Amino acid sequence: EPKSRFKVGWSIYVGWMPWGYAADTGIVDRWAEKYGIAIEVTQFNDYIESINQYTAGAYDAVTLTNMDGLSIPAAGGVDTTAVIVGDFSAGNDAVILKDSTSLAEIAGRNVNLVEFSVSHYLLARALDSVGLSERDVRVINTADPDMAAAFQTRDVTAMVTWNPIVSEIAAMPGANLVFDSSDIPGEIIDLMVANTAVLADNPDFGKALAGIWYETAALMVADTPEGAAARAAMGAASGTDQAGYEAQLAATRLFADPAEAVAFTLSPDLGTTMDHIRTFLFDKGLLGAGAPSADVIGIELPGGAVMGDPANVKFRFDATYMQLAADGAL
Amino acid sequence: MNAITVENVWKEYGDQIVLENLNLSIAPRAFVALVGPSGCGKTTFLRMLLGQERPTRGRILLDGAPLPPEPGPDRGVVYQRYSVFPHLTVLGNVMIGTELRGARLLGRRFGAARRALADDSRAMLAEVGLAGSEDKYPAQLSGGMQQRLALAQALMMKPRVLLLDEPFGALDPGIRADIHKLMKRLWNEVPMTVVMVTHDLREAFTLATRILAFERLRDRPEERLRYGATLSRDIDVWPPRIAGRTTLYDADIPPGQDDLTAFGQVPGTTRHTGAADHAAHSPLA
Amino acid sequence: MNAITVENVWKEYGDQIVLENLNLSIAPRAFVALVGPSGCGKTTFLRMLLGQERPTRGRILLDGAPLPPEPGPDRGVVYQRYSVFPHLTVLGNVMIGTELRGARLLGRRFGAARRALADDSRAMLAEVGLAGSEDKYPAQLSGGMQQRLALAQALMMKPRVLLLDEPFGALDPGIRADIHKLMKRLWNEVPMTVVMVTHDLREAFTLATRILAFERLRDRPEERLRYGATLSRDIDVWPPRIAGRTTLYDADIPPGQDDLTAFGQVPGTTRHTGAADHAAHSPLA
Amino acid sequence: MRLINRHPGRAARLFLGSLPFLILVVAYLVASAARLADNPGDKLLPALSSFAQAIETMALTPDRRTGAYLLWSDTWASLTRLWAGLGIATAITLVMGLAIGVLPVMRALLAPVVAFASMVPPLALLPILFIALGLGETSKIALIVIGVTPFLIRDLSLAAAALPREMIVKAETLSASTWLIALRVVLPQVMPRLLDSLRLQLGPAFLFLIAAEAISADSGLGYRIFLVRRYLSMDIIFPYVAWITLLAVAMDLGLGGLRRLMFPWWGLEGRR
Amino acid sequence: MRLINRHPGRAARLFLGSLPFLILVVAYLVASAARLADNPGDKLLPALSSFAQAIETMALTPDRRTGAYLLWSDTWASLTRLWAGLGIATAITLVMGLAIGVLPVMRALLAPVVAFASMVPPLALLPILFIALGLGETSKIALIVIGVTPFLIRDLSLAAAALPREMIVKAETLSASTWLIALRVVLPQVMPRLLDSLRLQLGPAFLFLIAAEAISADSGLGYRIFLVRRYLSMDIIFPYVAWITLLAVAMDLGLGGLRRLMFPWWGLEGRR
Ligand SMILES: Nc1ncnc2c1ncn2[C@@H]1O[C@H](COP(=O)(O)OP(=O)(O)OP(=O)(O)O)[C@@H](O)[C@H]1O
Ligand SMILES: Nc1ncnc2c1ncn2[C@@H]1O[C@H](COP(=O)(O)OP(=O)(O)OP(=O)(O)O)[C@@H](O)[C@H]1O
Ligand SMILES: [Mg+2]
Ligand SMILES: [Mg+2]
Repeated sequence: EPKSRFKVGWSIYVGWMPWGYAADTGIVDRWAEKYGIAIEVTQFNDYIESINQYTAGAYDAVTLTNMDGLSIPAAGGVDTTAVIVGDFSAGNDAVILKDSTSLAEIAGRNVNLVEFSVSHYLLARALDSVGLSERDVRVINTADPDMAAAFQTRDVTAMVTWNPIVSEIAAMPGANLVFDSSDIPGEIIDLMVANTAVLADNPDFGKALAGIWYETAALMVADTPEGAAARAAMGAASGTDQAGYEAQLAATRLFADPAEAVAFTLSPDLGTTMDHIRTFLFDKGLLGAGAPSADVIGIELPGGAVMGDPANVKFRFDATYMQLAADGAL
Repeated sequence: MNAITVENVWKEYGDQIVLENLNLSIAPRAFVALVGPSGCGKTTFLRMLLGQERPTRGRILLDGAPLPPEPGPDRGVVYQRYSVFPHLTVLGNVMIGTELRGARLLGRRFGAARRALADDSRAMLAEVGLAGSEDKYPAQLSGGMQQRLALAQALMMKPRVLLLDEPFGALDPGIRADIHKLMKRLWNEVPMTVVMVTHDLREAFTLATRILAFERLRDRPEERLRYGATLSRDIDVWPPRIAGRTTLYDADIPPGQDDLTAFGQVPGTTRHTGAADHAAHSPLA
Repeated sequence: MNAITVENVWKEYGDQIVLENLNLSIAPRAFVALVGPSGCGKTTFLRMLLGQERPTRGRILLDGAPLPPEPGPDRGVVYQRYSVFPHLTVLGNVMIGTELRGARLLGRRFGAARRALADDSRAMLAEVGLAGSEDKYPAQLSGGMQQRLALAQALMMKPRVLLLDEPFGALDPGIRADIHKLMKRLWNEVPMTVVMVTHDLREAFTLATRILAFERLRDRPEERLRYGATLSRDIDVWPPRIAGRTTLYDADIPPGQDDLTAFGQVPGTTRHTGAADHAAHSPLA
Repeated sequence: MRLINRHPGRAARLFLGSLPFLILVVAYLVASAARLADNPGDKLLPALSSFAQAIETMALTPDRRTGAYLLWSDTWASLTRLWAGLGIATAITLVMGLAIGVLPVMRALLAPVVAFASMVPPLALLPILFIALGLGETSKIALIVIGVTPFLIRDLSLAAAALPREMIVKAETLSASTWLIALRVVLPQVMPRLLDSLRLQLGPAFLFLIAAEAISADSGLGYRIFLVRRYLSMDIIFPYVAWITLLAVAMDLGLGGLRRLMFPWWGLEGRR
Repeated sequence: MRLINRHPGRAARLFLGSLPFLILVVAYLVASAARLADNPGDKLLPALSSFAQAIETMALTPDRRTGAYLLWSDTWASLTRLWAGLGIATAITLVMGLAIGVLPVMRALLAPVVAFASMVPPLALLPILFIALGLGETSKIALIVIGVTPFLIRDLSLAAAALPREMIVKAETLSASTWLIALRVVLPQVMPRLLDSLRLQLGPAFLFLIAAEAISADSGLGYRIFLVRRYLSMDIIFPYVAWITLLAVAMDLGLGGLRRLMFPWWGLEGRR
């Protein structure tokens, strides 16, 4: 049903910092006002909790990755639409080995990572690339805030994680990045998703989100004092400084230009990526306990093509709002 | 009013029979001294009169009606120990009864009412020889002082039935004589029935109108569990003492003195009613 | 051996002076009865003899040497309360002293040694009239039974100095007479000095060789803080009683009886040494 | 009759005791039904049938990956950690708590640092713990020990110091040495209190266990809860939480029974 | 003289009490120097100078983003949550703990569910809490309340039930109603114990506060620690942890002083 108050959750991660900045500096309010709605933005420190709250219906939109969007809200029955494709990881996620520079030597080791996260997916892709499978390693679930410390213990010899932890660990003696997300470009995508039903009833909400994002993104990539100030603020908000934040941005392929985002979303590669991901998730049993095949959940790609069960479409990519931004029609 | 009747009362703790087949009745305004060997069940009997414990068998009547199953302001008590509140000062301990009775909401008095009560309480404390210790806490008192405080606390309430468990055991003869006088005066003035456990027969004869002795008739160690104590003697003090009336008899309390060598003959002689005399007792008033 | 000398001892609690300028000496193997009004500082004095409290001023000597600053097995004690261990049975409470003394590592005896000790302990319990209650816990005993247990516990250790704080206060005359006999026997057999607080002068004269009276010479309420009690009388019992020797005098302890009316004349008369007689006392043995 | 003297009978107690639980269950069912009516796919408050199915999967079906019955292998992994942690904590407490409670010198030396330690949020210092002890079982057990020991020590030493001074003096006159006082007078009298405070620490112990398992593990009740938390699988989380609570309540009752069995004198003294 | 009777003097106590802290500091400095010698970029055990700098940044320099002095704004945010939580917990405890301790009927009704609640690991049920209460201050305060109240209640009701039966009977003979017994006999005698158990719960209260702030917050001590944890910024974490500990210790001492001031009779009775 149409409504006028919306709740958006975001969590602290390099590609999502603009949401916090936009909320702090009034960009959010400005766009909300323009469409006659109110948007409440909540910062989460805990990524999973933000998704849980969205899945449980407490939030209308949330930031997450394409894989988590499929495995958590979509597999949980919440029809979810990707409104904005913000960026993809180009080095922010990495496989790190201690005292070894060859990925193949990961065989037989314990690998510390957040189980069933994009790190797990990255590991699967990495193992694939050297002809190994997950059976050749032992996965130890490890909480992300403790990764940096964990890496310093003797027990840990292989780890998969994301930024800013990756750069912290990379600076430690003996750490070698042997595989990272730039080796599988475009597969780990950071999104702003919204509940499909809410979005369908309230297109203004989608427009406002797009407006907020592209105004902020333009500001942050600008090579101006304002841009620098914005990056410094986002750095501070994520617990580091401007330099630290810019280093993380460097490993991120940010779509500040809506046209690029539209192009990326419309490209057939997205279908291939989503197929990889749903196969991985199905292998891990994450598409539901009784799922007969990777096809149980339908994924609607831009243009209406559906991958999987068309009667059970729960995850959708929709370029409409990015297109509006690209057209300057917001 | 205030008549207590005990009918066929037995009390057991687990396997042990403590009291066996008690039958007695206590007249209103009697002053009963309860004597008997240590461990025979005197405290247990008081606890039952108080309503804190229930007889295993039999029943206790107060003025013909079954004893209320819980303690109440009609029956006051001074325990062998644990008798005062550690968190109140001496003065507070004496005041609390009246405060609780008068202020049902907060249990406190304020302003003039409080000052009047404090004055009364100070007077009572002076009577039991605790003047000057009003602001101490019980833990700072000596054993005998705690005992007197407990007594003052109970006396302030002027209960219909007052149960005293060795209330003067830790007092020196001087103070004890003073308090005997106080007890007598109160017993004469206030319509109350007193049941007092004591080991001091002199004291029993000085104060009481009647003396009850409990005894375990079979007391070999191997019998102690299976046989309880029962009423073995029931003696009316002679000449009869009647509440509210001063008798010649009462004049001969020795003056508060501490001459170490003076021991007068015990006042009062006895009319023996026999060891097996469990028959109901003729009231005295 | 066992001589106690008290020199210029003062004791204050905060602002309150409790004991004032005590000077006295107690001969070895004396049996001293300490009397005095409630709250005058008798317990405080015992605590100082025990080493549990220190004098504010002055000093206490044991056999000429300063009193060890902590309690030890040479001095036994029976308190007015808190005297037994709640976590041990009656038998365990009596055994523990010997166990602690003999087994320095575990504080427990096993096997035959334990059985022998248990037999001794049972005998002691029987002497204080607690046969049959060996397996109860203190909380299941009556007041008088707890008191007797504490006494049995202390007597098992046969200390050189035994400090008793109103040890027979909660006992009936029958048991009390039995225990008096026991006390006398032990005092005669074991080389010990006894200091006993009591409010019962009869008892004092029955047992003691000497009677000390503490008194607050200025006792108006407003003076109570500023003036303490001091030694007001010091009386040797006559005929002199000498430890280890039975005298004709000792033969006249009344037999354990509970005839409610029998009160014999108190044995022993006194030789008054005067209220100000603080001079060192001639030893009796 | 005053309310304070009204003792409900056995049946009434049972009824009263289960009433709040019934209310909770009914409240859950109502809330769950409401949410499910709104969105049949709701995962926050699953229907009872989902629980049954999840329990069946976790407890009665061997895992596809490892072949183990997950609930049981998780329980076993967690309980061994928990018991090891509580055992070590108890041992340390007995030594340090008694020392602090009995010996003034040890009290001066250790009481401040123990009070301080009980205030340090242990989860914030995990990195140091990892570096010192590694990521294996040791550090999980250590976290439990670090989390509960300061409380146990403070509680025990408070209880020891609260024994009446007369009791200690009495033991001294019975020729006890400091060691024997600790062993035969203080220890047995504070043991019931130790068992009671161990009972109170069961909740926190499970909390630290779960936190430790959330950080790095490949089995355990806490591991499973945090793993499935990603998917808001409340159908698994609820049964696991209920199971943990049941385990803790069972241990609580067990320790309570142990106390009554071992220390029959406790509770005789005037307590109701 | 037995060790149990050796009471160190004031100066000795001060010295002994600070000894363990000194040892800890020295151990830290040695370990830190060793690690920094190995790897000058090591972040796990920073040198004292790094702490000084971090403290300077956090406490004395206004934040560029918000203009606030972070340490102080974090402290304020956390303390208000903590105090609100503890205040509510205390209020609930007074009512429920007294009711359970004094009234057999309430004990039958509530004791089982409270014992049960004290065993539920609250962190596992966070999603429900957040859905029910939102992500604002309410849910953070609620987590503290949920975390500490069951313990406070259990402790208080144990203390109330442990009062000698004679004391209650005595009050009844002094004409007290159930209400007045609770108000004037039980309450004042358990208050010191409540203050003591509140002191023991300061540590857990901070723990729950930090956990709540780690989920969703934009200021607070726990938030900051969580934020910089992924950078292994021990130079900030250590001072923050030390600061939290100091705050807790100060509150601990404050509550202890309050107890002595308000309840002078407590501790007179035979305690050492
Ligand atoms: N809670 C209890 N459990 C078991 N036995 C008990 C309990 N309370 C009292 N008894 C037993 O009941 C008997 C009577 O005890 P009670 O306290 O009534 O004696 P008493 O006559 O008051 O003795 P005293 O003069 O020594 O105070 C004693 O043998 C005692 O061991
Ligand atoms: N801890 C304390 N703090 C303050 N005053 C105390 C303390 N202990 C005892 N007193 C005071 O010291 C005085 C003597 O007490 P003590 O217990 O020695 O008396 P006592 O002679 O044994 O009396 P009783 O015969 O009643 O047992 C009393 O006035 C008492 O109030
Ligand atoms: Mg009795
Ligand atoms: Mg005394």
